[in-house]
Amino acid sequence: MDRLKVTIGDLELKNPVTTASGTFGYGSEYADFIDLNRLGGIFVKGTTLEPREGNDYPRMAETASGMLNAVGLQNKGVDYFVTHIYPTIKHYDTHIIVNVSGSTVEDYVACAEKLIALEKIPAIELNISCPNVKEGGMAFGTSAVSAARVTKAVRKVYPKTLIVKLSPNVTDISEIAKAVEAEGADAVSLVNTFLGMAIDAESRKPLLSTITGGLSGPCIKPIALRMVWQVYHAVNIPVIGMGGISNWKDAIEFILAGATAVQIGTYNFIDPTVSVKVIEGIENYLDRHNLRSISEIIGKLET
Amino acid sequence: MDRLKVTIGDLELKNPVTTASGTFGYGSEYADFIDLNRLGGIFVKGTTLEPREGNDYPRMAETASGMLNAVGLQNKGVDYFVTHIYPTIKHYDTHIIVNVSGSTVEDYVACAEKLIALEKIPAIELNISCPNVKEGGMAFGTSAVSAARVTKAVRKVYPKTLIVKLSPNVTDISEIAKAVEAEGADAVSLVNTFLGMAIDAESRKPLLSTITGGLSGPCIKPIALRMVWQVYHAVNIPVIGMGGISNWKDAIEFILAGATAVQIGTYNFIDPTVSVKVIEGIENYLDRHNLRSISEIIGKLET
Amino acid sequence: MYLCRNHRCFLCILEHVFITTHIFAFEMKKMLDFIIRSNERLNSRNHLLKVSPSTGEKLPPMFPGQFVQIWVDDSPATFLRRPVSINFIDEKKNEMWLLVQIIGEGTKKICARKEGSLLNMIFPLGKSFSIPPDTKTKTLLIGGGVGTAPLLFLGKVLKEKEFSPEFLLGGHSGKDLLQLDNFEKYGTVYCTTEDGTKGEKGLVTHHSVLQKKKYDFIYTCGPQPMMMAVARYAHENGIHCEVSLENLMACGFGACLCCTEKTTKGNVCTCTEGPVFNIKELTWID
Amino acid sequence: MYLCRNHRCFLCILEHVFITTHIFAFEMKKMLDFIIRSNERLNSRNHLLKVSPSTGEKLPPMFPGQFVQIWVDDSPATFLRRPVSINFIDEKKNEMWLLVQIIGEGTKKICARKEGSLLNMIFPLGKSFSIPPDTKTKTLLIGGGVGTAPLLFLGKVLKEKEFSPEFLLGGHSGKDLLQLDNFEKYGTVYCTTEDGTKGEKGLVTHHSVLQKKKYDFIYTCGPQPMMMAVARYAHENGIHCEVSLENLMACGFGACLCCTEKTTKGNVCTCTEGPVFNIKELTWID
Ligand SMILES: Cc1cc2nc3c(=O)[nH]c(=O)nc-3n(C[C@H](O)[C@H](O)[C@H](O)COP(=O)(O)OP(=O)(O)OC[C@H]3O[C@@H](n4cnc5c(N)ncnc54)[C@H](O)[C@@H]3O)c2cc1C
Ligand SMILES: Cc1cc2nc3c(=O)[nH]c(=O)nc-3n(C[C@H](O)[C@H](O)[C@H](O)COP(=O)(O)OP(=O)(O)OC[C@H]3O[C@@H](n4cnc5c(N)ncnc54)[C@H](O)[C@@H]3O)c2cc1C
Ligand SMILES: Cc1cc2nc3c(=O)[nH]c(=O)nc-3n(C[C@H](O)[C@H](O)[C@H](O)COP(=O)(O)O)c2cc1C
Ligand SMILES: Cc1cc2nc3c(=O)[nH]c(=O)nc-3n(C[C@H](O)[C@H](O)[C@H](O)COP(=O)(O)O)c2cc1C
Ligand code: FES
Ligand code: FES
Repeated sequence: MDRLKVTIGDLELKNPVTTASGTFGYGSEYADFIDLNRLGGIFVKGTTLEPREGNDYPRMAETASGMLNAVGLQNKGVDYFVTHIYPTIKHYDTHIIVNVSGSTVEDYVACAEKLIALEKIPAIELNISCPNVKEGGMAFGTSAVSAARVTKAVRKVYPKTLIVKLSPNVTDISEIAKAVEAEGADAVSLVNTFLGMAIDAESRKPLLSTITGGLSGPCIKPIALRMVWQVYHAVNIPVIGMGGISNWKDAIEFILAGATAVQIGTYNFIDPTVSVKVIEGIENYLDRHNLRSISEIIGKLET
Repeated sequence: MDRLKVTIGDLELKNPVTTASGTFGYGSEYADFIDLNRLGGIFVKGTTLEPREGNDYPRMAETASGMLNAVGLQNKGVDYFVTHIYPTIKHYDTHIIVNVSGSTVEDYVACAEKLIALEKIPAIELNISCPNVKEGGMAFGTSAVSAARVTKAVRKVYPKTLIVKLSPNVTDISEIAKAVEAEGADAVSLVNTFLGMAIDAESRKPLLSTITGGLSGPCIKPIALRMVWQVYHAVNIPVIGMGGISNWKDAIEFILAGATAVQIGTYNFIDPTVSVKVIEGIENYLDRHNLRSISEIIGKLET
Repeated sequence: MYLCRNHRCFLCILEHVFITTHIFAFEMKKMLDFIIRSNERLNSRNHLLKVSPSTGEKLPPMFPGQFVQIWVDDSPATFLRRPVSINFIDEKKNEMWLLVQIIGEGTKKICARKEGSLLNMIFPLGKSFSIPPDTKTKTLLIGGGVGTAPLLFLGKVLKEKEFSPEFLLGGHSGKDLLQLDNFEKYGTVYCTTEDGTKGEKGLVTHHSVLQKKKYDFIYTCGPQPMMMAVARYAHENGIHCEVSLENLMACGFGACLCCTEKTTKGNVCTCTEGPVFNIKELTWID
Repeated sequence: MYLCRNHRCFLCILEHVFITTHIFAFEMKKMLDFIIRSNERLNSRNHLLKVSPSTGEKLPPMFPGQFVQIWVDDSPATFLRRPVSINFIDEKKNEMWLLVQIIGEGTKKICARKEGSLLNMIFPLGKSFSIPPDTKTKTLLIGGGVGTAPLLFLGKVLKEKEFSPEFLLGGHSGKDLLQLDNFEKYGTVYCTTEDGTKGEKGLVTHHSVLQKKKYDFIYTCGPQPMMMAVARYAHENGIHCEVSLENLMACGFGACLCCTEKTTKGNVCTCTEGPVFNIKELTWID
């Protein structure tokens, strides 16, 4: 099984298949469907310093091969996570990575600090790319300067593996990736959702309470794949790729484009067993292609 | 029929339904399927100063609810257009708008100048957003400065309606729209294709000869719609909306978001009669909603 | 005092019925292919599908108000699964019934499926209606349109548990009232139609039985305005009332947080905390 | 000198056959629903579909080498239409035959369609094989795998025009050789199989008939390496050779410029200038 092992910063994942923040709850939602311990890692729900009620209903609209969401980081806050949720999930034999969000740099820092002591949380993912909150969120991820600023501040206090999650809603994602790399990020993950919108022609109203929301699912895969490929060639830290992965082929494509690991998001809603199928598909691919290790093909797109 | 009439600069379209450049040839490709004279307008193929052979095969990859193309502006050049193609299409009872592309500002200007004299070409669309050419193209459309520069130069020589076609591969499309408005563009059209990529997992090779290509089709609609809505609120010139339109509902959504007219692109490949169906669907919508004119709902999203 | 809403809760089974907050012992959720045993067109917009696990395995315990998530894998226009209530469980035949109304592409495709074809479903999802502890409790099940779907199953269970449920079913016209024969097996059925073609003319909340009789428990499912009117009636008359919501869902099992409803406890997921809610938990009535 | 490739060209019809560049009088392209009259599984990967216009209208004139674009409207994985050659036209029954090999989602869905269901198609598309002016011209039709599809129709037309076409069909194994009975109606059939289970063992280009006989015209369709080998053989032996390409297509009617092939005239669209090309137009052989 070692041939699936990959390394992100100080973090060793037993395989490159993880699940994306906000689409996999705290893992337990999927425990009926799969053995969570088979996953390379679980990126849990977006967590903020203070509890958040999230946005008003409706928060979801189906689109062609995808969906828009406007959840808006509903969560009970980092303290609740530490005291109530962490104890119930810390026994998983997989890495749990907390996705951290905030409205100010101080929020990110304070939230990150509270997670340091949690033994079974080896890494955090800074979400500087949430399109569904009014302040902060995506605003940090759409400029190299502010992305660098929040990375720098968190890096100062957070000694474990620091992953920064990039927004695709930018002209040049490599530039942002380089900026967070320069400030000490151990890895970048991409992409978060694309800012999108849906309208009901009959009522002439937006379908989301927030008018715009985040687009995810297979529809975004071609753009996400391109961005992973660009970022892979721009930075020296590992890239975690995601955006529309729905089967092992997609995962291999991201890995060929340069992803050391992948996250599966929206497709878990359609097939809650998809993550395990992807792991099995990758194993099978290695067999068929006589590869000793997945690392042999990371970034090995033949151009 | 007047209730479908819309105005773009000096241009009066009999209805807001037009076809997108590069997806509708010179119109004649569709003459067997529909009465071209019913269209509000036809945006013909991307035209350049010099003939271009385009990119190598393969130029196309199917994606979830969309496709990537890497045609690369294959065309016989503006002179050939003027002497050979124009005479065969000038009798259409619809507006023909030429999509102009170039590698340098001078190219755009020279190409535009050659089109001024053509009586039945009342407008050009400056394509500053083609992701499939090495120099120029999208590079012009991803910075407000260069977008303004090319608009200004063409505006100086081109007296008829000047439409600038924006790239969606940017952080802030409103900023670009405002920049070209300031330089005298009569309208903006958006969006061009998104830069994307597709890989064949088995061969480990890109599916396009150019590695990356332009993503179009229903998959991009939610993002395109959001951009049209943003640009509508940022500028005072008309907005021509497109991106994934496949039926009348989509067209109404773009119009509610702020589009004065729409372009239908990729979906013509699937259903070559879609444009006429959209016109009929819009008429029917006006009837059902007791609207006297389409202009009553342009930008009238109820938020 | 009544049994907790998860009929499988071992604490309730041990009759610790006075414990109101306790760990529920849920049946595992599954993803499984079902085979369509029959697909009957009830009227122009509604189909009744009877399905059973293609593996032949026995259906797990399921409870009225719970739902399934159906994968519509033969349509380019449906990306997400479609939630549909469990209409009935036929234990003997090991069949689940689904009553589906054609609304858009997804339900159209589901209804077009032929006998013998497969339907991939995630189930059982959500919390069920609660069963009163005392079988003398007077229960009324009010349904509108396809909202009657979960009430048939609920009527059956109530009857089996020796309640005497009554039904009040509304529709636009007589032909919209579905499965009346089935409902009649479990209790008296009152009807209203807007055009007066069957039962009393008007809306369910105007039916005379609501003036004449006094109920202790009302369960309702149907269009939102109808449920709100029922909730108001129940509230005004101090009747325990449970409604089944149809919020838009992406996952159906608590992972996406898209299906939230504002409650007295804040935003909660309809798919895991509902779809059945006591109206007291909702913010419908101030 | 031979007839222009568009058999409907009025100039050719007027027998101005020496005019080589002139306006072709094309049959109109149409988008139409066809009804599947039958769907026969020929082997594990190939189906033969016989379809006719659901409107009952008469099929327009169509020519061998032309193709249709099929809308796969029941799959989330197929956005674009799928190009398929016209395998045969049965004028009497007003039926078109399509020989489809299961490759991916699109062809799988097409082959899964039941008798009586509809298939939306755009047709007829592309240019056909050319017919030599002299019926004494010795023609050989070389097909590999499902590439034999357009050759059956071509064989029929040649035979009707009083040629004596011969066929050389190759496959991996005997069961991959499709429609042999049909081919035999129109001329001698030679076979090769890689495993030797039928005809000569080996590849089509190694068949002994190519040594023994001399042909004037070779038409070929099949896997690219096979066609290239055939083209090389024809070129070396000075034989007129036409190949039918299967470039990836988005539209199929000249609008997208995605299906280009490099030719002596530069990049041209396979869907409008092909799919049939004279090998002299291609850049395959230097
Ligand atoms: C818990 C639950 C149980 C349900 N039980 C049943 C059942 O037993 N039988 C049944 O026929 N239906 C039931 N529904 C509703 C059913 O899920 C929807 O009708 C279906 O998802 C519509 O899908 P579609 O593709 O046909 O229509 P779409 O094309 O998705 O939608 C068509 C139109 O209907 C609107 N719409 C779709 N779904 C809903 C919804 N849930 N609420 C409000 N508007 C909506 C859309 O916004 C759109 O305007 C239930 C829903 C939920 C949440
Ligand atoms: C003019 C023309 C005529 C054709 N005639 C026939 C015919 O008569 N019968 C028949 O069975 N097929 C024919 N084909 C091929 C057929 O169109 C493809 O097999 C089909 O489009 C594959 O679709 P799919 O969804 O099943 O596979 P996909 O899922 O689209 O593809 C599966 C794999 O096959 C590859 N692939 C798909 N299409 C092609 C292609 N055209 N060339 C090379 N690789 C491809 C893809 O890249 C992918 O790797 C013809 C193609 C053309 C262009
Ligand atoms: C319902 C939903 C909620 C999400 N919440 C978060 C979140 O809290 N934090 C975050 O960084 N990303 C969040 N995302 C983004 C995903 O983690 C992922 O980046 C994105 O969906 C693209 O991957 P996919 O196409 O596989 O879903 C959310 C996505 C969805 C669909
Ligand atoms: C095959 C193809 C070729 C295109 N060529 C051009 C072009 O020459 N000039 C241009 O401005 N846009 C071109 N486009 C972009 C379209 O005009 C349109 O902006 C885009 O496809 C989005 O709309 P759609 O989703 O409706 O296709 C092309 C698109 C496709 C698919
Ligand atoms: S539908 Fe996903 S949480 Fe309820
Ligand atoms: S397939 Fe579109 S031009 Fe040939």
